[in-house]
Amino acid sequence: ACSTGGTDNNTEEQEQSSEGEETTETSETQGEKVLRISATSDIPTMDPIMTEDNVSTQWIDTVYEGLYRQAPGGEIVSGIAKKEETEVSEDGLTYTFHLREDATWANGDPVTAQDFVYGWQRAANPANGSFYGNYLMSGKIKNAEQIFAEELAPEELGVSAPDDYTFVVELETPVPYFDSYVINSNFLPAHKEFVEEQGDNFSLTPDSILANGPYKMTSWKAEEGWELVKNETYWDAENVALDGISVKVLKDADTRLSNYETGNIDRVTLSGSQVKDNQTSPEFGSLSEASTFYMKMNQESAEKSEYMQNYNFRMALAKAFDKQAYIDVVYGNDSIPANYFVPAEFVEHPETGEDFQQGSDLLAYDVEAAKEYWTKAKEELGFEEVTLSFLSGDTDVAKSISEVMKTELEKNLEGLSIETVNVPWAQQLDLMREKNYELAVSGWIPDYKDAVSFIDIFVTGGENNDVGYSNEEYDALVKAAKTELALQPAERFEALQQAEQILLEDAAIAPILQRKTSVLAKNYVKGLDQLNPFSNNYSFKYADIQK
Amino acid sequence: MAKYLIQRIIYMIITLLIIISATFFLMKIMPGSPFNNLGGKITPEQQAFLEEKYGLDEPVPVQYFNYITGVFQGDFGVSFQYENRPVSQMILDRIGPSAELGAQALIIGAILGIILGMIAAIKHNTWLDYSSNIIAVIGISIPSFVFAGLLQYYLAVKWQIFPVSFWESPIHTVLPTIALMIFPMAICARFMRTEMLEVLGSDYIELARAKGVSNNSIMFKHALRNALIPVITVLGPMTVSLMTGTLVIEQIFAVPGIGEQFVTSINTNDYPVIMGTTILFAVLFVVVILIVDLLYGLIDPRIRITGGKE
Amino acid sequence: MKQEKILEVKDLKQHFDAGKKGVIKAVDGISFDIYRGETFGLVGESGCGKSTTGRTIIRLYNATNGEVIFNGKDVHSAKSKKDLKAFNRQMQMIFQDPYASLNPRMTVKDIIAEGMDIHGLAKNDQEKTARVHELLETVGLNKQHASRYPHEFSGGQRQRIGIARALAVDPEFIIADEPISALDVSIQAQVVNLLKELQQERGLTYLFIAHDLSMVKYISDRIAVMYAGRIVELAESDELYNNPLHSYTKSLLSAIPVPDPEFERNRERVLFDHSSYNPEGSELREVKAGHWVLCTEEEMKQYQV
Amino acid sequence: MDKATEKYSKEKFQRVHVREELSEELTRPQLSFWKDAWLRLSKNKGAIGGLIVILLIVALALVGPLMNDYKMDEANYDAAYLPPKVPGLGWLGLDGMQTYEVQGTTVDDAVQRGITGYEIEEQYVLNTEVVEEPNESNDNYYKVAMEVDIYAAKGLDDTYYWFGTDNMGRDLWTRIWKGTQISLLIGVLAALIDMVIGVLYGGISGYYGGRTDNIMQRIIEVLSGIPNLVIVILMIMLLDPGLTAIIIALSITGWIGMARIVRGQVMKLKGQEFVLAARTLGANDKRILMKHLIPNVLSVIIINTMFTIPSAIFFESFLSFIGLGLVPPDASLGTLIDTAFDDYRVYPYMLVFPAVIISLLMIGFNILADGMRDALDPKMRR
Amino acid sequence: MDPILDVKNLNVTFDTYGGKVQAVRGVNFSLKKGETLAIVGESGSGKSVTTKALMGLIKKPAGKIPEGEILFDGKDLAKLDNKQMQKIRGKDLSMIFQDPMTSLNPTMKIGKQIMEGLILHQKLSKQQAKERALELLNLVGIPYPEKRMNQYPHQFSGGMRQRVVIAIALACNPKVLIADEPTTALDVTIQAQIIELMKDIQKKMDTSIIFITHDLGVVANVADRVAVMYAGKIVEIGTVDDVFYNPKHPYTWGLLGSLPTVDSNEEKLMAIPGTPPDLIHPPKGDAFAARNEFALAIDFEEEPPMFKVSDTHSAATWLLHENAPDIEPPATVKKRMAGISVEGERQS
Ligand SMILES: Nc1ncnc2c1ncn2[C@@H]1O[C@H](COP(=O)(O)OP(=O)(O)OP(=O)(O)O)[C@@H](O)[C@H]1O
Ligand SMILES: Nc1ncnc2c1ncn2[C@@H]1O[C@H](COP(=O)(O)OP(=O)(O)OP(=O)(O)O)[C@@H](O)[C@H]1O
Ligand SMILES: [Mg+2]
Ligand SMILES: [Mg+2]
Repeated sequence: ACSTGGTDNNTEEQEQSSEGEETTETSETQGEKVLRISATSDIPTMDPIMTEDNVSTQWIDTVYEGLYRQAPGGEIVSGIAKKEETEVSEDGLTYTFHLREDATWANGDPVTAQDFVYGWQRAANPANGSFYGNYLMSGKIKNAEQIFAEELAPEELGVSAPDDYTFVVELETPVPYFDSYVINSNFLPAHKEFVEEQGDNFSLTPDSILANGPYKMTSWKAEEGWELVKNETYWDAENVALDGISVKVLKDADTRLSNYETGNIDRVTLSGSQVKDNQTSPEFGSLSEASTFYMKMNQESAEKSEYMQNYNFRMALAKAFDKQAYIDVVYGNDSIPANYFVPAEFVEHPETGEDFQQGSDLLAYDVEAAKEYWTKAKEELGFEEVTLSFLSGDTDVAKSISEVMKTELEKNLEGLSIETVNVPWAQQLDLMREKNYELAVSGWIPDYKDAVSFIDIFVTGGENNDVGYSNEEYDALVKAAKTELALQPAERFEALQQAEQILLEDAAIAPILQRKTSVLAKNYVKGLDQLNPFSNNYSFKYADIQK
Repeated sequence: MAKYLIQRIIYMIITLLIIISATFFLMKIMPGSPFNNLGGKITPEQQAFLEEKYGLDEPVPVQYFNYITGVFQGDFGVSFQYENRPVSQMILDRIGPSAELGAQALIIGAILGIILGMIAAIKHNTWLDYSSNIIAVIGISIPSFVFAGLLQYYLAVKWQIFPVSFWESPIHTVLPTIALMIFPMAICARFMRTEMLEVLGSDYIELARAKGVSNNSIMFKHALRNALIPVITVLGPMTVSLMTGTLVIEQIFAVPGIGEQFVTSINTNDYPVIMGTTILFAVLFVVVILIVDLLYGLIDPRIRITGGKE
Repeated sequence: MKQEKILEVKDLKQHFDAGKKGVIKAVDGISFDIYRGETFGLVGESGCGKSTTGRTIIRLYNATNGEVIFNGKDVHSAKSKKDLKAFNRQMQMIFQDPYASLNPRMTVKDIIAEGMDIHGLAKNDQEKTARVHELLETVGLNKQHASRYPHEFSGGQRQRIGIARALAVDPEFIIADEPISALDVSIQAQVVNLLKELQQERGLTYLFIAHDLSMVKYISDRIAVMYAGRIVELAESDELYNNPLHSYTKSLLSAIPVPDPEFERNRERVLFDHSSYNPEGSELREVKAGHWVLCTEEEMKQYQV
Repeated sequence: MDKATEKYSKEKFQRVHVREELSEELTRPQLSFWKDAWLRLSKNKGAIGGLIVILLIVALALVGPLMNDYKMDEANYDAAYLPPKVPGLGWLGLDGMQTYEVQGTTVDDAVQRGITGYEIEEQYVLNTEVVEEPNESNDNYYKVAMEVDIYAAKGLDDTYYWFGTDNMGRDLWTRIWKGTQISLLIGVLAALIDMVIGVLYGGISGYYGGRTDNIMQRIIEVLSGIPNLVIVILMIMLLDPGLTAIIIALSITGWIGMARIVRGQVMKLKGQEFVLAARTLGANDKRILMKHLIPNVLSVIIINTMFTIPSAIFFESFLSFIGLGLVPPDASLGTLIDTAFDDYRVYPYMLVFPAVIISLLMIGFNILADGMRDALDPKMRR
Repeated sequence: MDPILDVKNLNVTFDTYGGKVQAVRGVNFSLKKGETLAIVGESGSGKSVTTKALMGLIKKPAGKIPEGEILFDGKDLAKLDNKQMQKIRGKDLSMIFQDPMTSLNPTMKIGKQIMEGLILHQKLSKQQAKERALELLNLVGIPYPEKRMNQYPHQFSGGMRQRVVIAIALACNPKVLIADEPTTALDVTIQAQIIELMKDIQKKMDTSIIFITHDLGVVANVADRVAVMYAGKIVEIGTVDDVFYNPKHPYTWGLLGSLPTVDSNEEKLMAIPGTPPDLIHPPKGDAFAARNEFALAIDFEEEPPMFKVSDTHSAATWLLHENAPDIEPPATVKKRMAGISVEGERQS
């Protein structure tokens, strides 16, 4: 899951999905190490190829293991495949993975390369309707695009198993971030016999899930919660510290906190207003995310495109609101005001190890400058007053976003009135996709660990480019990064940095912040003090309880 | 009687058909695609794929026909949101806690409300009347989320008398029941008070007094049953809304009930679930109305089940 | 009789559909004539169909069957609005319950003037007010009362307001449906006197419905006795009183309490066996001149003996 | 007895003529229905109390926002989360002092955490008090309540926010009274629409009866069979969100109760003799409905409306809870309570004021309505 | 014979929005064993309130008995509290209300409503109470009592309901039966039946009856003595013959005169003009003065005391004072006074 639309419904759920709690009965009586956490919603699906959301991704990662997995903080480590033995062809188009031989499914069967072939083919089979499979594979894995277009059979997918423990992937184009790319649930192996035996019931109940990862699901009550226990047949079971994880679905933020306070759960994610109350607690923690939020100024809106296409107009808007105030009101925590797009501490220069994000104050909050731009824009466009609509969701967070933005922009830009439009999430997505809005706030969470996951959005005509931004130079840089520079990491990296610079100079978007997640955790909870930058938020394999 | 029942049931079915149709077509004109929760990454082909999968590619009348025939066979389709879960199963799974909670709250609330209302009526225009009235009004004036939140904070977090949330044992049901009970209690108290005052002023109560019947017998043997008749009218529809769950309370106390699911389905445009739940509500509604009418006949001998009251 | 018929009722039937209980034959084929200027009394026990008869005549209900010929025109076939309006002016009604028959939210003036408003009988407000005052005086009330509301009046006063309302459109024929039953004894006389006076002054014709036979006898020229939707006996009042023929009439007369202790000490009630009543084959036959009884051919002979 | 009467002189036993009009005179002063009802109402202490409360709140809602210089949407982030402070009312607790509860391994640690966490200088901490010693259930931390002169700490010594400020530093006094305005407006408008639709619908249905009534009742049945939430959400989706949508949503099914009541009353009334009298006079349906029936249902209508207003206000606050309410920065009492509820543990004042006002309003309206029912009830008249 | 019930200077007031209603203003009468006292008077004259006061059914706190005694069995009922009254009500004193349609509990079976008092006062077992109830239903002439016991009031006709109400009132063989307009809502024929029934039962049980009615015809039939009430006072009281054949109070004249006699066809009836006085502000002097065609000057100043006409007959009117002019009753009344023979012949 990687985009968060106008508001942050998605991301909100993502973090909160992984709060922990232990049920008193199991943990204390037997002295077992059971992590008790909460989730904000039920798991929509446990079928790896059907995941579209963070909750599913999180728990599928906990139950299954693919080629590689994420260690806390996002480091990619060996999974079923031994990472250090992976061979990449010269042209970067063929990957050969060597699988460990001691990995088994929970039923005792070994995990083989054929399982990967089957799993990947399953994801690519259009009859199975995997959205992410299509999104991730098309144009990258050989023949995937044609398979999705039903021009080729799924068996034609560019994956093969020369022997039981060798798995070969052929690509159409080099994918420099392939390591983090294969973390995705769609690239998990699948036990063909089991899957076929379960048929339509596959993954609907704990019994119809066959684990090969650190934990096994033992119970799953719709909308109530689920329980996992350590998978003793997991190849690396000795390094799994917890005996189990118990998750309760708690949709109300106060109820989550109350459960934490009464000791029913061990860890809780805080909502904005709860941060204020708990920031002084010794149990308080703040985790950085690799997600940025920004205001979109739709340059192809039906009525106001003329205004939005004006550079000064956009600059004025981008610099006219107090980012710190926004954070204080909306999140109440120490999220970082951002003048950039690609998050800090997300990717490093392949050679120098320098962070991608060098910072920029081009679009920093500056009322005086904003006013100047505004005056220029007024002259150029010849208006005195203008009304812009501001699209947002209907949740509390979304409402406070529109409230702050309206207040700030109206206060600092004379003659501007903001008309807030608060609609349900689904409708909001529709409106944005149809570019039927003027202003909105969006966030982006990457799909894999590479700056292109961000930069790619705003290429001309890009699928997710819903602000109507277009810049040839920018397009060229992104194209280069994807093609000719694919095998030159340093140059590619710098090209992307350059592209971001252009984006900011053009004020294509108005960055707001890089978000943090605030949590309360009992001090005995270990291994959950970092968020993964993409895919599953937490790697429960490495979590521990040390009382 | 039988004829009356048959006629009523026919009416019920017509009403239901209209409700089902209305909901069905309303869903069709709802803005926002149900498949949009995916973060905007859905392509037209995928959209088409999904539409085919859920039978949305057919002309609306065909969809309508399929849906109606499905409904009569107990098939409400599958959820858009939760992969492959049949709506009927989802509803069945979650109606239990809602019904249990609703029934508890309704019974306790109604009994307390009736008692409160009776006290108010007996002590008409005294401080007891005023205070029971104010309790009732406060009961309806404090938003239930505030009330539930305060209950949870003080009784569960601060004083730790009751569990914070979840639906596991009888003790877990205490707080949500209290929170949910307030509204029916308040309504019953208010209705009961008015009705009781009316009944107490009637001739037959005067006659009972003239017989030398004690105040208590007058209250419970003579007045209560008569005053109860109108109260049942309000309790009927309230039963439906209580049994079908209130999202606020279910959410705050983490009760895995139907009301909470309904809101989730609305937020995610999960039309099959919305429709299934709506139909469930509607069925419950007409059935409860029928039961209320039959109950009338039981409580009020003047209303023969053949007749119906003006 | 030489007098002119103002109203002819011919085989009038009024059946109500009472759902599951089937059809209530509230009025089941009655015929009578009323002559201009007379008072025609209609008595009978509660529920026998007296009010229904009155209301059907004035077209509050559409008759199930039969004709009501008023001033030579069939009331129930009149279709045009104009005809109906004209009819509404000529025939009026006074009601039983002095509390229910006046709209509590209207002033006395508005109540009385309503007919004038509907029929446009007053050119302006002044004229209307004057006319209302005049009517109030006619019924023994005064100007000050015009601006008051009904609840401020006693039953007798209210009933007089009701009469004034009926008079406002200058009717020829008034149906008085138990106009005194709900009044105090001491006040009944006020209303009866007023009705009599008005009849003399204006030549009104009354259909006077009541169950109190003594008052009916006092006010009526002819009386019809109703039982179960039918007229069982019809005669001039003295004749009916002194020479009742039908056993129901006898029973009714014998049950009426008379304000005379001596008489009451000696009263003998005649019982009427309701189960024996069977109108099948019976019709209203003239036993004597002007004295009609519901009977079969045979019974008639007995009566005539 | 005879002796006692002897003292009366003969003249007193003259016959006097009693004028007839005199006996018809009405001794009681003229009272219209409404005057009479008002008299009754005014004798009902509770109802008058309710009325006064409502009037007071209405008055404050109108003038309250003008009583200081703050605007309802004027943000001042430096003044966020200030507790109420009224000059001269410090003894009432409206002294601008904020109490924070902080935890730490030692008392000093706790205070230090508070000072850094809330970004205050130490000198403004007036008082600290240990409220909980370390124990099992609180993970062995001290819990310390520290009282802070937050106005001074933020350098706002001479500033007064009577009801405090919210998370954006907006004056709550102004916002709450503005919100009250909007809530009242919602209540009144909803009640009005409700009254119009409900009264007409019920009136027509009850008056014509028969088939018309049957069909109209079925429609009501269907409408009330569809969950309110579905209808409301649909409306909000079809219309632009905000006040209009809320009001329309409120009126979609809100009038059903009114329609039912009016129908019942009209059915009862239409057989009354005064209606028959009007018909014999030749009055048409419209006249009967408008002049005879509806005026007589008026008291029931008013009473029902009195109950509709608070329930509309209440319903709006429910809508804001499920996220369908007003668009910020507009606020109603409901949205204010909703936002305040997120913070009530640290900033209870944000919740208390709107909650008290909404409760007072509800109690006021309900008690007044009860009083009106007594005052307008024809049964209580005779 | 000693009176079984003695009412002395009874006053009843009600606090209302408009002020204090003086519903009963000093009523005195006594009731002997086995006799029937009829109370007549126009609506609002205080008949019902008087009897309710006897039953202890004046609703507090609005209603009060500021003055007066109700002596029954050596006790002053006006001083008893509700608990003590409960023991007397239904047992020694019982009451029949005007409207049979509304005075039975619609949701309780007839049998139960009759048995309730029996179980309460006579401590009968359920079975005994049931037998007694059947007996009572038989007594009041309800056919198939077994079946009827288990029915609800709505399944009874008006006359039958009134019989049930009577059965309830008679259940415990009360010493005094108060009947507040028991037949007003009924048809003449049924009314006659009910009256006959009551007289019958009175004969069997030697009950004393207070019978309230507007209907002078009924009074003539049932009463041994008659009290005429006006504006909260008894203005004339005497045997039935006293009041009908020798009325002394102008209000009684008015009442009698307003009824048509059999040969009064041509004349105007004698109406009492005007409306009854407002009991919140009762007029000074004689309350009837304003409507009295024979009013004397003193009537507007001074309340008349009770003048004794005979041992059994007294009336409260200044016309009986020795200084009063000799005023003849109006012609219609005189005719009625003399008209016994005329009426008697009528039906032959
Ligand atoms: N609108 C109606 N619908 C159904 N039944 C009716 C209707 N009006 C009258 N009835 C029935 O018709 C019968 C005759 O009624 P009606 O009112 O004419 O009697 P009545 O002689 O006037 O009696 P009362 O003396 O009580 O006024 C009764 O059984 C009554 O229940
Ligand atoms: N509960 C009450 N509150 C106030 N006033 C009352 C109450 N009960 C009776 N009254 C008044 O007392 C007066 C006497 O009433 P009462 O019922 O005794 O009259 P009544 O003679 O029985 O008349 P009716 O023949 O109509 O029954 C009336 O003016 C009445 O308004
Ligand atoms: Mg009638
Ligand atoms: Mg009475």
